[in-house]
Amino acid sequence: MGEIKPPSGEPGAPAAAQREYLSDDPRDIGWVRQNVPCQTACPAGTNVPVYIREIIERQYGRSYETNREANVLPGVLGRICSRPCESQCRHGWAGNGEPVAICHLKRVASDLKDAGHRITERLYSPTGKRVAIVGAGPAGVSAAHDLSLLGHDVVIFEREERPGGMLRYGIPEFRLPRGTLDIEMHNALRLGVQMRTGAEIGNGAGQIPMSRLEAEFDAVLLATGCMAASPLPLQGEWEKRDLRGLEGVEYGLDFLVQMHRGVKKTVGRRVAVVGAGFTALDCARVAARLGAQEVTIHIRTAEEYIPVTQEEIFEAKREGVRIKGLRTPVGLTAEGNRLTGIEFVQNRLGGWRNSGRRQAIPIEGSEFHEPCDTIIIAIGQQTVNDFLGTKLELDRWGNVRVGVDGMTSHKGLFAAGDYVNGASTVVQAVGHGRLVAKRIDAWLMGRERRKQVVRIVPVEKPLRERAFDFIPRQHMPTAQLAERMKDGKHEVELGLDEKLAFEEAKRCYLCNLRYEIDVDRCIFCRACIEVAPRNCIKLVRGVEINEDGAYGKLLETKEWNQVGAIWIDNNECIRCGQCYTACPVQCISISRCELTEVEI
Amino acid sequence: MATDIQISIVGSAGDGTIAAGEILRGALAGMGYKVISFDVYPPEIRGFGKCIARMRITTEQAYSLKHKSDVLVSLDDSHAIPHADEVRECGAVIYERGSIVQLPEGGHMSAHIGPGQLPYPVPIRELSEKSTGANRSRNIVVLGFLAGLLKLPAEAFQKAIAKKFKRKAAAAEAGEAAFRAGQDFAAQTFKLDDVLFGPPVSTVVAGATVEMISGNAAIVRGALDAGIDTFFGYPITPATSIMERLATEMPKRGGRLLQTEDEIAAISAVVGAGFAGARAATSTSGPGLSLMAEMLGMGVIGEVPSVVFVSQRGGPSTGMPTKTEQSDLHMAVYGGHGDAPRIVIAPTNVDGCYRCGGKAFEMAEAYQTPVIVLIDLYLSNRYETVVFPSRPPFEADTNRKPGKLAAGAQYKRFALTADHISPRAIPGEKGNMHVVTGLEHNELGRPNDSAEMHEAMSRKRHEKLKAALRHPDFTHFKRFGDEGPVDVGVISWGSTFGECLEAMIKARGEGIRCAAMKVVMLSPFPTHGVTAFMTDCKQVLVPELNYQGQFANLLQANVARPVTRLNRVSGEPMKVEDILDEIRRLAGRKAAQKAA
Amino acid sequence: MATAKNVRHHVVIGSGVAGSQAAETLRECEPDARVTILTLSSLLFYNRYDLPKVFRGHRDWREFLAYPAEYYRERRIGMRRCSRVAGVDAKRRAILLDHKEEIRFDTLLVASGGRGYVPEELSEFRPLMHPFSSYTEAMVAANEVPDRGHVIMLGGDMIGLDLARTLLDTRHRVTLVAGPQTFWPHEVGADERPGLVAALEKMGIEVVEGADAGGIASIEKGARGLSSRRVLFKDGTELYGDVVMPFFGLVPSVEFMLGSGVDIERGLLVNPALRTTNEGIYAAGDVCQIWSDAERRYRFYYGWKNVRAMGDLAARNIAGGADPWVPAQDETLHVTADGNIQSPFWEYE
Amino acid sequence: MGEIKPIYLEEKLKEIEESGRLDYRSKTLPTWCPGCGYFSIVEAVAASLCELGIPNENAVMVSGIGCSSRFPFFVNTYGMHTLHGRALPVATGVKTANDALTVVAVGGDGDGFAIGGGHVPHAARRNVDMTYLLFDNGIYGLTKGQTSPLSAVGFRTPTSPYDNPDRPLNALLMLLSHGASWVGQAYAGRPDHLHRMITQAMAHRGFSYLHILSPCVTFDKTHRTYQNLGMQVRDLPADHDPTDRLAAMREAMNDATPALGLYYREERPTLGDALDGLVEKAGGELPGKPAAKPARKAAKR
Repeated sequence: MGEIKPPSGEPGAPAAAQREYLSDDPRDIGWVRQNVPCQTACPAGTNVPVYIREIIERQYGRSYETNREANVLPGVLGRICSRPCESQCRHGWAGNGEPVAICHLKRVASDLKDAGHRITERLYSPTGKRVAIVGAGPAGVSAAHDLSLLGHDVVIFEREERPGGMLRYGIPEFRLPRGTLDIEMHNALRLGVQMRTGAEIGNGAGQIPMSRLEAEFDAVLLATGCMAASPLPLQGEWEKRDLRGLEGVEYGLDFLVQMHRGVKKTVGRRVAVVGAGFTALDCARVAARLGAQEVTIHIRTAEEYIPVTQEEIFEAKREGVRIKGLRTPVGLTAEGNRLTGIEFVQNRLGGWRNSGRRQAIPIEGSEFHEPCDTIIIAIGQQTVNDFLGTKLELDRWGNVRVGVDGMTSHKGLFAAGDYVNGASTVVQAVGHGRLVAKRIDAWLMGRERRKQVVRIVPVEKPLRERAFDFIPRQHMPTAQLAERMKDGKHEVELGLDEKLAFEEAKRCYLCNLRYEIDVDRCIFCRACIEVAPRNCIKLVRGVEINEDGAYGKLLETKEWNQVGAIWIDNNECIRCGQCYTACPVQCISISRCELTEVEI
Repeated sequence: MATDIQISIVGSAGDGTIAAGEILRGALAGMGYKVISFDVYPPEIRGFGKCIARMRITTEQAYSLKHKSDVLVSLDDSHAIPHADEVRECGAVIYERGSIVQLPEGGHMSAHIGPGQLPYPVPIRELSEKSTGANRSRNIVVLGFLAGLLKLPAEAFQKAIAKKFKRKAAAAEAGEAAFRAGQDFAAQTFKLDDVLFGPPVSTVVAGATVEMISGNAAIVRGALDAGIDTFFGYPITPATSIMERLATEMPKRGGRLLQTEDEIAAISAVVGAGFAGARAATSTSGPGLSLMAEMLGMGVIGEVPSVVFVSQRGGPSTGMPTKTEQSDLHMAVYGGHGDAPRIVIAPTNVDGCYRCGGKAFEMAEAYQTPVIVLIDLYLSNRYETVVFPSRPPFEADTNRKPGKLAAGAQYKRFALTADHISPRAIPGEKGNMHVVTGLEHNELGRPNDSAEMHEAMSRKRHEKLKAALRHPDFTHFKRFGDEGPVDVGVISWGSTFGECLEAMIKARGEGIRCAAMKVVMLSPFPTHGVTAFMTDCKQVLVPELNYQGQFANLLQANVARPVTRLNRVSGEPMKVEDILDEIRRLAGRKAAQKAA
Repeated sequence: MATAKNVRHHVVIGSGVAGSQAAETLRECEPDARVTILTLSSLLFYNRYDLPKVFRGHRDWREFLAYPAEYYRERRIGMRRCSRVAGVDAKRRAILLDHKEEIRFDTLLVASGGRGYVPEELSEFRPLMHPFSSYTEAMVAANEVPDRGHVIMLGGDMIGLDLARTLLDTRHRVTLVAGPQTFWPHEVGADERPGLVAALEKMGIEVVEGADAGGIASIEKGARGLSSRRVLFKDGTELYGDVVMPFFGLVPSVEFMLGSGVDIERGLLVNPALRTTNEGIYAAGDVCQIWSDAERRYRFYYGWKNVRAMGDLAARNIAGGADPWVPAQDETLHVTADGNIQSPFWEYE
Repeated sequence: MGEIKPIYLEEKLKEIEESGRLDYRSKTLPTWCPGCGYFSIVEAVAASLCELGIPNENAVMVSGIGCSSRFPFFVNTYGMHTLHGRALPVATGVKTANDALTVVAVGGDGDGFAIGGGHVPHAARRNVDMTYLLFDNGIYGLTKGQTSPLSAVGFRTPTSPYDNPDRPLNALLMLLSHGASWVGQAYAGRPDHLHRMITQAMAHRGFSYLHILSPCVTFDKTHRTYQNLGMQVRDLPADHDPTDRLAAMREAMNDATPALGLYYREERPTLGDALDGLVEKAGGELPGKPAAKPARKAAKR
């Protein structure tokens, strides 16, 4: 590593005339990790600044392909992603304003790409290895796609009639139109992946036993997700009672799945949703569409701590959904077989759980009752393991335990997505699917075939203007309330049009641009500091180095005889380019640094 | 409603503080207000020094700045914070809302605004960057905000901005945009303070013009109106702008200006040009005056009209180039070797700068001598609104007395006459050829070091100047305040007199019998008038900006009376409060003595 | 005076009734301590309950100030106006102001109050409404309403109804679009409501039941020649007025406390002694939810007397006390014998 | 496009710290305008002093008045900030009093060729063993931008509002004819070359004159900008013979495209040598002199 290489000819690689430098130095990898917070935060490792830059250049197709390199479902995730990137976005850091609408822009790439857009794939020669994947949800499909590109024969076994998993059966259409889902599923799988729907794995009649898969395939990947709704833990007389028989009780996930299988669902006048995730919110909004007069989400902690985006909460509230906090249901009230209300206990907030969620501690003697006609229980989902013929090691949450190589305790049997991680997000499933596909490939081939490096490409000039920093975050246009309620399927978010998208894309700081001062040529004149819009260029005497070999804090000084260098603090830098223009001796250079993979 | 508003803009060098002040006072004067302003700036061009543009806007011309400002604008909190308490109750403090660096507690202006003052946080930097793409126009943003907040018409500012950036189209455009950004922001800001502008009152008499002008500019205008022909100079703070303005104006009138290699060369050329009949001048500050001392002696002994404008700064040596001081009086009046009498006049306000700037040429020619016009940095850089008469009050050609001789008699350049002034011929005049030398000489100008001749010539050179004490249309000294006997008389000179006047008026308001006198002509000294005034005063107070009490020394050399000295060398103008305290003390001491 | 090093620094966020009272009490309890108030306002403390006066011709801000500047100087209460708190670090006991200045404290009292709530479905019409919670907003609204103008009041909490009394008194027309927040913070039972609404009508308020009209569909600018605002209901009916003023009760202003380590539900959660879940950090006024042993839940207490008493109690507890909160006023809404509404929330000095 | 390999900060800092050149900087941050070319000169002087191994206490910086004359405050050596134009006579005094000192006179073009112009020929012809660094920005910066004797014809300033009618003097030609024993030219925008030239000038025994072209970023936005200077400057021809004074003069004549490099160098007795010679001639005894500049001799080898 470390030599200047000719272009590799990979998709998205620079034009032939450009030079690039590939580095596996931990300081450079650390630089990208620290400096491109969106990409670091993305479980799939999406190269966000590059795809946004391509939107500015109005190369929507290319932007879509940049997305597809990390995630085969850009149109889907552009709508329903939980956006871990946005909470990390530099534009949202203290004093910088609001984060860039990364997710909405992803959707832009998908929405605005050419009608005859041609997708690009990097194909490896066939290996002759066969892989079976159980479950055509986001993790399974992502893994299938990557494995088939790597030259393996892949067969997916899916219980439902159509692929998509939670995407198709768990997420309402007003958030994810099925047309988009169908196209992207098809694109992901059409490179020779065999899709066997309606094929359930198990030991029952008409089911395919695990042992057969293990015998016929070189590797098996379990990606069945968490498709069992968690039961509501109640107390007293309700502790042991099976709620399923009670009229007015629904389990959120089942409620949604049944609806998407085509079962007609109804709710009462007053609907209480118990739970705090996307599913709870989806159920509440579906209930509002089904004609409920009062929809209330009851949460154990407080709005601040629930893992849903603010936009989603706001839209739900606009649709009339209310959220009430600090309460845990402890029992129900019923007249005969008919639900009439819920007994709650008042909570106080407790400590933090390892998952980063807040604990709620019930207060003794604070029980109270609220009447309702329907309760939708959406407090979580669990994995189902009973189809396994073999006994796999589980962790203490009941999820299957896997090693760093992605393999379960059973040789040749891998697992990915929610099935491993418990109920999480789609993007996590996609990211994990990819990761495990790589592990499976390494196991099948007996070695790692690709590794991560930093590609450094010189950039001629700053690509941004200071004026871009003052553009406010563009709001997602949404459908009128009346429209939304007409049929429950009308998509709420309408997508950014080209003009809004351009404005929004310009906001991106392009964090992958690395501004560097050539200390040998610097004359220490501070012209750059003078024009800097933030406290981003510093007089330094040293730099801390983190454990992983990446740079830590810059050690500043105001004493001239200590100033070893004038250095750009990339943590503060907003890539405005003012310093580059101001430097009288042109000692500031710009390069684009991005994580990429190369063949080993 | 009479207007009396003082605005201070405080920033760091490079923030455009002074430029903002210039535009603001230009705009206000353009609207018809009277302005007095004085800027403070550090010796470095950039770096981190403190700059203050401070101005008082009034309906009638004021002659000193107020103790408290009505509005404080901070372009740099680290410099402006110490000035927070100079804002009056219900006065406005305008400051940068955000910061790009982490601040310690108390590092932001908002921490220092008293409960009676009104805070106006403005995202100055952001507005500048938003409107112009760069942070350089922060000063103009602030002006826009001021205009919007105080409801001042934008046109006057736009005119002033255009004038400031003429020849720089891009800068003017950015200025416009930044101004608008500030103004728009003010429109969204709720105005709370009671800083109010009354309507301007026009006091212009027919034919006269009103201008807001600095002391240096007034000197230039006086020199131009008196018909200056040649100027030689060398840049030096704070006199440079005299030369700069003349450089623009003189060629327009056929005059010649040359930047010489140093002050020695400059005064030499002035003496040469004066010999050749031109109205010639130079401008400098203390260090330059020291260099010129020898050549000034040459001007005295050669009886060559020449004018030196001196703007004093903190000394000795390089001293404090951007701070004001009145410590070159000894040098101006006595400086140099030998008995070298010269005329020294020291105006006390900008209007006086105009008059002295012109009269100096008249006097130099009338009495054939170097004339020093002594001002200081405070007066040089102070802006006041001045009414200029329709016709310049200066004589074009004074008493050159050529060809006064009977035909056939030999021309005596240094003839001993009854009024001690000799007929002066200039090169080019037929038959009056003569030599001017730095050696002692006889009436013809030939070297002569006899005892009689040196005595006669010394007497001539001293006595002829006495006539200057009666020079027409010139205020040599002037008394203000109570007539007749007073308890305290304040006597002062130069720029400090404005503060003395205001203190005296305040003291009278407190019931103290009090008068003040300004002395403009320092050499020769108007002993008569000053003695008469001092006889009226039970106590005499002499405030001035030097350590030695140079004016008090001069006073006591001429009038044998004890005086109380009030000396300050802070580099800044004297505080009215300090003078007032001293007046009170002197008045009180007298009362206490009486009681005893 | 004690030296700067060893005195305690008490910081109060908010200069409303609670914050100002707390600062005064803190000064009394600890004559040597440093007391600093941080407030977003550019004015010294004024009584929000006095704001309806703007419709009686009182427009100068000086008339609204509760105390002159002298008061703060004499009591050595640091008054930092226009200071937005960006965040609080409970562990390090530091406050970061929006302009990046860091302030250390020994104790902190959060008394940031509440801001007017606007239901989410109406939030897109916010730019067309005239809120009335600060002097500035009051002035803007007062300048907008013409003589004998027509005010459309949405929600109708007790703050709004108080303003309505003044508006009617000054010969303006008031139409109330009633809803679940009418009479907030009083909790009014379905059986009491008709009587109370009738009392409103008797006062001269024209009452429209929002729910009967299917709720508000939109708020628009009036067409040319008509009043400047139009409220359109889902059933197609409409209302014209000069201003639309939202009075849907208050939501606590706690954004800056998110991530501070202090527990929040809707407001800051405090124990009966008004201490939050963190040592040294207290809350008082409309911003805090107090644990009620009697009701076994966290709840808000509103009203001028309550808020002032909370400020006082919090200050005394900060200074070493541990007294529990006792409400200072009752919470019942009455209709007097002559059919007028009487609310304890309208009683203030 | 330069090197695209990243710069690793801690390696660079280590290299700089180990070089020792930071020891030659004062604690105070220079107060020049951001972007000023003079920053480049401070860096180069510090690096040269370091490279030559001259102990801080053995160096004396002497300046007059002007932006550039603030220089002694920014290096960690002895210094004198004297009167306008008087740096050279003061420096001559310093050197005459103690030959062991490395004396560097610094100043601007106005300081050196206007008010102090009378001193230059004499310092040069006497071959005072010192280095004269002339910071030429063609303007009076400290008094806010008036013309200097090195300002171009047609340059507009507040004292030449109708264009500067005077032609600039040719400093290099002057120094060559005055008898300076080392004459060179550098440009602030080429810090590496500047550093090499300063090192050579300081190492020279005798009066070395280095003319440093630098822009004034605040008051000159039209003539001597980084952009213009960058385009004008060239290198001296590779075959230039620095012992040929006539050739040096020929190169100096071309002031439209100023050449950078060493114009002329000769070895001849210094003022100190001459004065010592007088003492010897008079039969006097030289006082116990400290060993003359051992470090510099080492550097020359």
